[in-house]
Amino acid sequence: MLISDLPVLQVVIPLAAAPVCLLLRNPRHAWACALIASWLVLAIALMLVQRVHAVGTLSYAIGAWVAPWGIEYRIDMAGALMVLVVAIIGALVMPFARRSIEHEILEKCTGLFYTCYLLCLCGLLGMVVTGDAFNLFVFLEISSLSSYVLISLGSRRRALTAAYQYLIMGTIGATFILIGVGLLYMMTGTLNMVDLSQRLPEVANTRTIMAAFAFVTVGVSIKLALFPLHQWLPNAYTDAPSVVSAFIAATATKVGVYVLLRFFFTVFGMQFSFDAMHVGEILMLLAVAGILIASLVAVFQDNVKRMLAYSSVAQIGYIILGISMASAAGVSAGMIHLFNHAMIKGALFLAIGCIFLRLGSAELRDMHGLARHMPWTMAAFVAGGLSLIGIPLTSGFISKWYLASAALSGGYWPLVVLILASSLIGLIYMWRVVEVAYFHVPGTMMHKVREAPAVMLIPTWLLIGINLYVGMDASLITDITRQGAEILIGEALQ
Amino acid sequence: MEILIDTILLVLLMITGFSIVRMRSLLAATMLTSIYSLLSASLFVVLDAVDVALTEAAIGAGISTILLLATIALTTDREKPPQRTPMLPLIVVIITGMALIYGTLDMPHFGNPQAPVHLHVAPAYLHDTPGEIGIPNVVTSVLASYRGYDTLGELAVIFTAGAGVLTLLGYRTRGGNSMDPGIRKLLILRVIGKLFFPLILLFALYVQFHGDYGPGGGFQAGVIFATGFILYALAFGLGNAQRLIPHQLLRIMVAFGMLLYIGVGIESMLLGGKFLEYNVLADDPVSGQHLGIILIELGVGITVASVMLMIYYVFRSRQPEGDL
Amino acid sequence: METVIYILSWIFLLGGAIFLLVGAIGILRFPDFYTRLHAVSVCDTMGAGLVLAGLMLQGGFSLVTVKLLLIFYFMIFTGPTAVHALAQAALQGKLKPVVDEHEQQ
Amino acid sequence: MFIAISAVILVAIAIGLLRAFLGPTLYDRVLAANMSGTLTVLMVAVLGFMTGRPEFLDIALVYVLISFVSTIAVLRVCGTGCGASRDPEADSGEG
Repeated sequence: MLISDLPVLQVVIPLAAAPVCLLLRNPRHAWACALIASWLVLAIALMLVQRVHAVGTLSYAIGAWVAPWGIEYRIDMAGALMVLVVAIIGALVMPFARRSIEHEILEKCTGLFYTCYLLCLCGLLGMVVTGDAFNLFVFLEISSLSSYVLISLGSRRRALTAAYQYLIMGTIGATFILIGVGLLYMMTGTLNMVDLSQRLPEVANTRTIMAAFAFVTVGVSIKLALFPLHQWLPNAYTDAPSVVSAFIAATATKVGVYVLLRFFFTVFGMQFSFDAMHVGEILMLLAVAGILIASLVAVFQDNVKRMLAYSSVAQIGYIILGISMASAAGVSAGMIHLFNHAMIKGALFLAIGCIFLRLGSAELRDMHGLARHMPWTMAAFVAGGLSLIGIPLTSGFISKWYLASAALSGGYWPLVVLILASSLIGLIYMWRVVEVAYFHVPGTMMHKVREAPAVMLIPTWLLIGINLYVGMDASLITDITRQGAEILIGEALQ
Repeated sequence: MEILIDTILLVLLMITGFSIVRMRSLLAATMLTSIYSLLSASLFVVLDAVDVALTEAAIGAGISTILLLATIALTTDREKPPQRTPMLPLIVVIITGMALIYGTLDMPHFGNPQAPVHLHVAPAYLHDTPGEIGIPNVVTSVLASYRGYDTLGELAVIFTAGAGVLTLLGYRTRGGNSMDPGIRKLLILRVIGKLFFPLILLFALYVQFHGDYGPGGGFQAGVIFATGFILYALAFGLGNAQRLIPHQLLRIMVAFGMLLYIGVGIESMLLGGKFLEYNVLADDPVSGQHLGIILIELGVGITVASVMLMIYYVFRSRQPEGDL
Repeated sequence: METVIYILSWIFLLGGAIFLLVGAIGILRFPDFYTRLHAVSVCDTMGAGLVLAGLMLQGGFSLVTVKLLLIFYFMIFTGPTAVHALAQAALQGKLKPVVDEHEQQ
Repeated sequence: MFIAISAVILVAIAIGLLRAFLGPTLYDRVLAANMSGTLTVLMVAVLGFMTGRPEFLDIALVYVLISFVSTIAVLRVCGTGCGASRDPEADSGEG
C-alpha cells in the first residue's frame, strides 16, 4: 500500500483527519490530531521529493481508472517542490498554533479551527498534486472555503469583514476558473491536463479557447493576488489569527502561482500563452507595477501585519516577474523565489504571532523597545527581514540574484534596476520596525512582556534556519527548481 | 418544438433574474429565487439532464430557499440602498458577459453530435459502464466511480461549509419548551406534517438507493432527508426536532459520512488496489463496484443530510423569540 | 376501447389546461390576496387533477400511473394546506381583505 | 398535443411570475411561487410523456414534496415576523 500510494495519501491523510478532529471534544486532542496529520504530511512530502528525484514524474490513477477517464494525480519536480513548501509550513505552524490559538480564539471554536485548518491543508495539497482541471477546482473550493472561515476567526470584529471581502473576491475567482474549465471541456471533451495539452492545439485558434484562457488567467490571478486584484489580501492577512496569517501567506498565494504555471505551461502550452495571447508582457507590466506600488504602500503602514501583507503583494510581483520572462531561467528564478518567500513570510508572520501573543497587538506604536524584552523573537524578525530585503547570505539574496541574472540574460536590464530599487524600499519598511523595536525607549507597559514560549520560537527559528541554509548553500533548491522549470518548459515545447 | 420551450424557459429565467436584481425586499427576492430554480430545473428536464434537474429541484427550490429564509429571519429583509452607483461592479459584469458571449461564438452548435464533448471521454463512459460498473445510470457511474474522487472532494466542500457555519455561528442550546404557542394554532399543518414526514423520508430512501437505476443518489437523497426533518421542525417546533435528532448526533453523523467514504478508499488500498478502486472490494469486479458505489453514496447521503440539518439548527437556534 | 380512452385522456388534458389558464388569469386579475387564493385553488385541484388524470389514462397500468397517483395524492394534501397556512399567516399579519363599500356600511 | 398543453402551462407560469413580480404583498409572491411550483410539477410530468422518459416523474414527486416544505418554511420562518404586514406600496419591489 505504501510507496506507490504516497501521492494520494498526501491529500487523504489531512482529509480523513478533519472529520476525526470534528469528533474530538477536547481541543487538545483536536490539536494533537492536526499535529500528527501535518507531520505525516511532511514525512510523505519528503519521501515524494526523494522519489520524484529518483524516478521522475509520478502518476497515480485514482480508482485505477486510467486518465483521461479517471482522475490522475501527477507530481513532477515543480509539484514536489510545492508539496514540500506547503508541508513544511503546515508542519511547523502546528506546534506553534496551540499557544497562539488558545490566546486568540474562543475555546469552543478551537476544535473546529483545527478541522478547518486540516481541510485547508488538504485543499492546497490537492490543488498541487492533481493532474485534472476539474479536480483542481474542487480542491480550490475546499481550501478557499476553509480559509474564509480561518480568517474570520480573527480576534477583532474586522476579521469578519476581511473574510467577507475575501469570500466575494475568491468566489468570483473560483467561478471564473470554473467557467474557463467548462469552456475547455466544451472544446476538447476532456479534463485531464496532459490530455488537454494534447488536444488543445487543434482548437487553439477558436474564440472559445481564448475566452477560456482569459477566464482562467483572471480567476487564478485573483486567487494569487496579482497586483490590481490584490485588494482582499491586506485585510485578510492583517485581521486573521496569527497562525492563519502565517499559514495562508506562506502557502495559499504560492499554490495560486503554481496553478497559474500549470495552466500556462502544461495546459495551454507556452506557445499559446506567451506567443499568441501575449500574457508575458501583461504579466510583466502588472508585476512591475505591483512591486513598486505595493512596496511603497508598505512603507506607510503602521500595523506590522498589514505592512507584511503589502510586502507579500510585492513579492508575488517578483515571482510573476520571473514567470513572465517565459524562459527556463526566469521560471526557475520565479520558483526559487516562490520557495524562499514562502519560508521568509512564514517566519516573519510567526515572529509577529509571538509578538501578538505577548503584546496583544501588531501595531508599530506598541513595539517601542520590544527587542530588550523579546530578543529571540526580534532577532528572528530581523533575520527574516534581511532575507526579505535580499542581503547576501540569506535566501532572499539567492532569489534576487537568480531573478536578476534571468532578467539580464533575457535582455530586460531595466528590471535589474527595479529589483535593486524595490529592495531599497524593502529596507526602509523593515528599518522602521527595527528602529522602533531596538532604538526606542520601552513604554511603561513593557515590563510585563516576556520572551515568547519555546514551542513558538522553535518553529520560527526553524524557518529562519531554512532561509539561512538556502542563503549559504542554494544548490539543493536551485537543482530542484531547475529540473522543475525544465519539465514545465519542456512540456510546453512539445 | 423543444427548442421553442427552451427559448421560452430561458426568457422567463432571464426576466426572473432581472427582477431578482431589482427587488429591494429580500423575502420577495428569495421567493423569486425559488421560482428561478423551478424554471431552471424544468429547463434541465427539457434538456434531458434528469439528474441535474432532480438536484436543482431538491437543492435550489428546497433547501437553499429554506436556508436563505432562515438567514433573513436572523438579519433583515430589506436591502440597503447602495451609497453610490456601483459602477465598477457593473463594468466587471458587462465585461464578463461580453467575454462569455465572445466565448460562445466558436462553440459547437447546440446538439451537434460531432461536438468534441461527444467524441472523446463520454462515449467511453457510455460504452464501458455496463461491462465495468454494471449499473444502468451512467451519470451515477461517472460520479461515483470514474470520477468518484471529485465527488469525495465535493463532499468535503459541503463538510467544510458545515464546519464553517458551526465555527462562525456556534450552536446554542435552547431552553426546554416543548412547543411554542404559535404552533398550537397550526393544527392542520401538524396533521399534514405528521402524514408527510415519513413519506418524505421514504422517498429520500428511494432516491438514495435508486440512484443506480434512475436519477438520484446521495446528494439529492441527503437534501430530501434534511428537508423532511426540517418539515418536522417547522410543524412541531425546533425543540421537538432536536429531541428526535440531537445536535451531538448530527455532529457525529457529519464526520461519519466523510469517514465512510474515505474508509472505502482506504479499504480498497489495503486490499491491494488503488484509492477508491472498488473492484477489489468483492470477489468479482462488478459486484465490487456495486458495493463500493452503494457505500460511498451512503456516506454522501449521511453527511449531506446531517450538514444541511445542522446548518438549519444552527441558524434557528439563534432565533431570539420562542416562535420556532 | 383504446380510442375511447385516448380521446378521454385528451379531453381531460385539455380540460385541465383550461382550468390552469383560468386559474392563472384569476391570480393576475383578482383584486386582492384573499380572492387570489381562490384562483390558485382552481389550479391546484381541478387543473392539476384533470391533467394528471389525462396522463394516467395515457400511461395505462404501470409504475408511471402509480407515480402519477402519488403526485396527485400529495397535491391534494399539500395544496390546500399551503394555501390555508398562507391565509392564516396573512390574517395574523393583519392583511385586510378588500371589502365592497356597501357591505362596510 | 403535449406541446399545446405544455405551452398552456408555460403561459400560466408566466402569468404566475408576473404576479410574483407585481406583489404587492409578500403573501401574493408566496402564493405565486406556490402556484408556479404546482405548474412546474405538471409541466415536468407532461414533458416526461412528450419525450417518452417517464422517469421524469421522480422529479415531479420531489417538487411536490419540496415546494410544499419551502412554502411552509416561508410562513413559519418569516411569515408573521419580518416585513409581512408592511404597507403594500413599500413592498412593491420597484424601489
